[in-house]
Amino acid sequence: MLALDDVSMNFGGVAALRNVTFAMDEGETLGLIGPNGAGKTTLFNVISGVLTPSAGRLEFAGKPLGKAANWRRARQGIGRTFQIPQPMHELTVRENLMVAQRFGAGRTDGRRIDEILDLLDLTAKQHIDAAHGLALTEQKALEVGKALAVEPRLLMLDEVLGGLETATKRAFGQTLQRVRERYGLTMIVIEHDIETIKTLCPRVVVLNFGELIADGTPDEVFNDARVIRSYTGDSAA
Amino acid sequence: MTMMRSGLLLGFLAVAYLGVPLLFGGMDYVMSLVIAALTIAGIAVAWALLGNLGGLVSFGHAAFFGVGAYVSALLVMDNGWPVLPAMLAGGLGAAIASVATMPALRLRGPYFALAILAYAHIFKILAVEFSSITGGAGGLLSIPGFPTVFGLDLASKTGAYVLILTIVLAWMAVYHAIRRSTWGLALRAMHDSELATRVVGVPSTHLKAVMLVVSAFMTGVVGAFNAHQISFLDPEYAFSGTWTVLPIAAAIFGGYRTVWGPLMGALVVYLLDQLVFKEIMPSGHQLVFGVLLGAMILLSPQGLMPLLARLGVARPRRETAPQAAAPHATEDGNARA
Amino acid sequence: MTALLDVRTLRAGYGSINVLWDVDLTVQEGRTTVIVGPNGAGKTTLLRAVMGLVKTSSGDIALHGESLARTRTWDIVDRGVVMIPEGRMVFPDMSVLDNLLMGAYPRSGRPRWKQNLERVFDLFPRLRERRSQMAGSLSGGEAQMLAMGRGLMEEPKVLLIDEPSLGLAPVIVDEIFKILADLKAQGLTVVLVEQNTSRALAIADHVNLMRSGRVLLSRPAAEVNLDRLHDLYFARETA
Amino acid sequence: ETFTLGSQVPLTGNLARVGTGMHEGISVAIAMANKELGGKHEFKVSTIDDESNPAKAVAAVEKLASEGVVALTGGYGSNIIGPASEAAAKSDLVYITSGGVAPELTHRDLDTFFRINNSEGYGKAMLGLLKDMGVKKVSVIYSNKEATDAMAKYVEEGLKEAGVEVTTHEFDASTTDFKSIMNKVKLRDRSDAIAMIGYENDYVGILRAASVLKPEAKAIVGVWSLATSQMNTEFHDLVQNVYGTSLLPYPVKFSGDEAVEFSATYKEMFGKEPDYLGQFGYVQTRLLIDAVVAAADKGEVSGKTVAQELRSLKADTLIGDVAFDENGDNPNFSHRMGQHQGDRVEIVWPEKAATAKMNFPAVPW
Amino acid sequence: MFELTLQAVYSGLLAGGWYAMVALGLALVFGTMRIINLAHGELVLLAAYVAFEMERSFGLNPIAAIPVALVVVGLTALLVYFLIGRIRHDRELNSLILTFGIAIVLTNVILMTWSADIRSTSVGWFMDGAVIADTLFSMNSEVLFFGAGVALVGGTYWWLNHTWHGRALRAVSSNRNAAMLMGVNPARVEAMSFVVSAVLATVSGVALYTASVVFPALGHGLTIKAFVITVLAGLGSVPGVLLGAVILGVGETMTATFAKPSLQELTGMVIFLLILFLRPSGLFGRKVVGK
Ligand SMILES: Nc1ncnc2c1ncn2[C@@H]1O[C@H](COP(=O)(O)OP(=O)(O)OP(=O)(O)O)[C@@H](O)[C@H]1O
Ligand SMILES: Nc1ncnc2c1ncn2[C@@H]1O[C@H](COP(=O)(O)OP(=O)(O)OP(=O)(O)O)[C@@H](O)[C@H]1O
Ligand SMILES: [Mg+2]
Ligand SMILES: [Mg+2]
Repeated sequence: MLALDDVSMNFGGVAALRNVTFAMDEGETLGLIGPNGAGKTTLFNVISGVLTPSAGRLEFAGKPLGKAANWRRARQGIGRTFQIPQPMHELTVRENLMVAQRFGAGRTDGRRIDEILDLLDLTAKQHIDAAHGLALTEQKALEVGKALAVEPRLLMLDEVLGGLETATKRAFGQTLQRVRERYGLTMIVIEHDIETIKTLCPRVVVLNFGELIADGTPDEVFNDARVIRSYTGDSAA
Repeated sequence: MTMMRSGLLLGFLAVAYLGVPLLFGGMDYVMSLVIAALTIAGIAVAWALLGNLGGLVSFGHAAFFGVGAYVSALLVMDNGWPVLPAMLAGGLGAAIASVATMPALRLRGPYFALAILAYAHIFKILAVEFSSITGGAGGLLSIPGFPTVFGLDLASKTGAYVLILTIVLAWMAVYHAIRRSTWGLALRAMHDSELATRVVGVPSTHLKAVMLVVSAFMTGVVGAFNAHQISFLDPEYAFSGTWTVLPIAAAIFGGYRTVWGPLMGALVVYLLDQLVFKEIMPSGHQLVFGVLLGAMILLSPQGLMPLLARLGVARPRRETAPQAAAPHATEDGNARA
Repeated sequence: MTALLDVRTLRAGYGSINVLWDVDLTVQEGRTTVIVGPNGAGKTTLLRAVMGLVKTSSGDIALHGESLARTRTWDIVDRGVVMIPEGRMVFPDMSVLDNLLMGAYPRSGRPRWKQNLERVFDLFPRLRERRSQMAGSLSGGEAQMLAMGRGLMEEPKVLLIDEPSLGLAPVIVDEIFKILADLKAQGLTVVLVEQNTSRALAIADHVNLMRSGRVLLSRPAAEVNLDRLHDLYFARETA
Repeated sequence: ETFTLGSQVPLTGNLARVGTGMHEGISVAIAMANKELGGKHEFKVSTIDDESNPAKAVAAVEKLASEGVVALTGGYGSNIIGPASEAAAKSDLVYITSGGVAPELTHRDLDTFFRINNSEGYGKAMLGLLKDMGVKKVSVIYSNKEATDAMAKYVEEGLKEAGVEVTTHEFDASTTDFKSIMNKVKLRDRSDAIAMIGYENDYVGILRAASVLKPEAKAIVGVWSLATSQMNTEFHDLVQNVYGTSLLPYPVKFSGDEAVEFSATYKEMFGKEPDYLGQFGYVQTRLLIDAVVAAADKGEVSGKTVAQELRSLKADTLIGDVAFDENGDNPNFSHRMGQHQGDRVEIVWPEKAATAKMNFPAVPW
Repeated sequence: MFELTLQAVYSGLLAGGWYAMVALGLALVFGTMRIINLAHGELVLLAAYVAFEMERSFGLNPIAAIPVALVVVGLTALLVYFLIGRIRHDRELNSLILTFGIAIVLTNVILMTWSADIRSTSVGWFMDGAVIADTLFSMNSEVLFFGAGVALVGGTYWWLNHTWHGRALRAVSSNRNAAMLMGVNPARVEAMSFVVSAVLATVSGVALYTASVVFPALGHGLTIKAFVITVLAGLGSVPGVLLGAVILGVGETMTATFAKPSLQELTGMVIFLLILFLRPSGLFGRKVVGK
């Protein structure tokens, strides 16, 4: 489904990604973890075409992504959220989803939008101005909503569960599972909460200083010495 | 559209097409002013389209105005084209010129605004330097006027009025249609959050480019109209900053997020200035004009249309009057990068 | 024991939308007061109202018994009340160092800005590494550290902290809670909004639960039972 | 009978200065005519600021026409005068001006358009002076505005015909620092004379650059707006020995009664010495008034009759003989050249009109 | 050839120093409030006319007139600030119209007060030649105000980057609410930027009066030039302003010297577009990618 080959990204002197290589199959859910500033968001930016990598190749659904513009990638089926929510200004919550669906999926279907709003608990807020008037977590839910409205095949979630209380997080995690099954999605999830990762993702990839340091099942990964040192600290226990 | 709205619209059209010529047709002076105001309105609509939908504030619409004027005038004078098709070609010329300005679409906010201004300057200087085609600084005199169509002499004041009125209304219809489409929605979404819009599949640069071309075309046609109406052209005049500044003032004054705002703004701003202020203060009347602009911004910052709406003359529309909270109220302040 | 900060029947919101409904909150000097509650409950709004960033429509906020009703945000800061907002509230086009120095802008913080800066850099070595990078290009977690570090530069009397652990890696979260415990040990008055309920309760002296713009529960930490709290948390909105 | 003349001039914007100057002359002409006519006829002027905008100028003409003016006097800039005079023709009104020198203006088959000056008149004077000086090499520095551009071309051609070597330097109207140009003149051109074709602010800039760089020229010559009393008082040292077109010396030594009275009235009304703008405005208006009076005496005042009167007139005026050809141009128009000498502006060319010998070679520094 | 180039660069440098002063006044307000003060050129012009009036009425040397001009221009600038502060919606765009209106008012007030005649100082010293090494020519006034310009620009830079107030100024522009949470009173800080901008306008206005001629219609062009430099520089960057101004100044004189003087304006615009297309956020602008 998605393959990265030797991808690097430099910002001036900072190497945010160094020779990252991994691939994932259709329907897989991948957890992406790593310390702050490890390059996770940068990886999303590279995959979704927000940034052009300094080196390396990307392949999606069997075809090289090349230099395809970010909006084209969305149409090809790559949906993503932003860690710092970026609602489309001047539009209501519902209109945000409508635009995403119309341009990303190339169709208009109010029922599916209702469905997404309902899934994300945003129905009550659908006519609210999206740029103002949403609490942080609601903005994150809207981020997920927009990405879903694009009707993607690959969904990339950047800390959408952050800021949720532990139990709520669990509930939202289950929602995501349902979403995935319902729409047959491949997912990459960035998340700092170890429990969530463990329950949600059969496979986990760990970045540290831009380098891929571990790739495996949660059990393997969280017992890896380098991961413990750089990321989980004592709390892994 | 409700019954009342279409009734209002019909009434307006009747007054505009029949009432005004009947009332003022004999008064050349008044008609000249109204024509000039409508010329400003035509540019103002085009500017508002780009500003409101494309999210691009241009400081250089004079560029398109001037190119349209020159293309049309030269086609008629040198190649013997009939005037009306030449005007459309003028619009086309401006649209093509706008393609040259497209690299500027990478820029945002004041950067874009100024880049277009730079183009206007460059076009002007080119018009001076290529004197063999354009007549140089001396310009073109005695440009042929409008023909007679269906028995209406467009070269007469009334004819010219009907022509420019039709142009302006057509542009307003285009503005309205685009704004109501899903394109309009996407275009509005882009303003402060272009990246967010792109990652859901909106080819924002393409959309903006289309808006730029459409806006340039509209402005070019109005420029061509002006050339044949004044029957004179020189670089200083054709690319004058006035063609940028007055329409902006008119559009913002009237409310550039509404379809009617630019037209109302142009009529009020221009006619008030020329008919009233000039009477009161023959030489310093611009001073009053300046005060008026300032006062309007302070008293009814969304423009004239919302003000009228508040007074109950027109009905406000949700999409046209966003209740944007003061920028301070947003969580991230004014720091949208 | 005196109430340092006293919020009485406060109503506040954004424009025509009211968010807080008659909220009462008492903050004792030297204690750590924790506010928990589901998303959209109005926790952030409450902190912002205290700082004068949100208009209040009725009720009152008092510091040392003096009303803050007409006091503007910057004067509130000068009186020693400081809020650490979540990470989006950094100065994106200023360097990390300048961001931190802005933390020392209130007069109380200026004299010892050098020591404080060193302390912050020691707590978050990542920031030292990134000192000349623009804050807007930091990663989410780095920005969160920056917001925290900047707040620590201010030397406040009362510190309001909004979700300090948001988006941080587990090692850093540990670090943050260590810092919070330190602050408490130093006798600083802290109001903490935090979603990590169990860890928040561990350092709390007093717990408030908010839901739908109301305070549903206000108890000393010792009397609060986590399970009972969760029940309230998820209770259907019937009451 | 009371006649109202219309006047459309720029009173604001870039051309405010010249527009105001011309309008002062117009006012003086009206005042003097009313005194002379002694109640038989009464003249008034109705003025509109055209803001240097053709559309507004056209509207101004139309408004004046609707107010019932009998003829128009004014206009500055060929770009404005073109459309404005066409609008006047449509309303059957005579339009007389001294503010537009473009040759095209008098080739439009407009029966009602007249002007008392043209670029040849200025050009001839400048050329004549340069030829008489016997200079071999001239640097022409000119603004890329329409009138200055035309004038520069005329002078360049004339000089080349006379076998004088010419280099030209075209500058943009917004230029304020002329050192680069002057440096080229000094190091590259090494010319005997510098000819400036621009406006007051340009002259000041060029002369300052020259004073700093001190090129080895023998003479500096300009056209309009230069050999004036105002320049002499305000930029006294800067303009010493500089030449410019000027009809009268300063302080004015008027010969005829009319000239003396003009000068006195002008001083009384505006508290300053008249300058060339005032003179031209006065002359064009005076001729117009005479034509209107003549037409009125014959029974009918219309565009046609006033134009007829103007076309048949032959007058000796403050600016020399005026007689219009069938295009409304004044082929007799020829200018004189003055030179700043101390506190005075002396006429130094042509010889028969000279009030003093020219200082040559001489430059301001 | 060599001499020509040298002189062109020198003249351009001097012009650049002055441009920088004019532009920085605009850039400062733009950088702190995201507001383009379209009346800035008129403020510069106003200072020049105050200096003229002082010289005409009291025989004051233009340098000595600076304090008076400062008071007049400073008060006018504060008035502009006060009016901008009254804008409630869409400040970025609406302030354009407001300040444009103010510019019109100022132009006409100047026109009505001092007429359309051209004005310049009659103190000869300013125009006297200052010659360096027999090859570089300039007027005393240019050298003097180049020095003043560099000093003021440098001072402003230091102030912005190394003082609490300067940092607060940048903070307000970067994130207004966050700045308030740091104890900054945004209104005070913004007013201060207007005052500093007025100081720069005053000095550059007096410089203009002593080195060149002034007339009422001049202001608009000044604003445009300053604006071009501001955008060239990148949002509110002081070194960018200086560099942009010098590039513009030298570019103009080089064109005048080696091509056609009438293409000077074109050069400015072409340089401007080139730099923008190569660096879309200006010479010293920084872009932040969304997360
Ligand atoms: N434009 C930029 N210029 C310089 N450095 C940058 C830029 N963008 C990102 N970085 C740096 O690259 C590194 C990786 O950033 P990234 O946002 O990918 O981290 P992350 O893994 O998502 O972290 P977090 O969990 O905190 O969100 C960080 O150290 C960041 O400071
Ligand atoms: N700027 C705003 N304008 C209007 N309404 C707002 C604004 N910010 C928040 N709200 C609304 O106020 C309510 C409370 O928001 P607040 O941010 O205080 O919640 P919170 O308890 O902090 O939630 P979270 O845990 O998600 O941060 C929400 O329903 C939200 O929709
Ligand atoms: Mg991240
Ligand atoms: Mg919150």
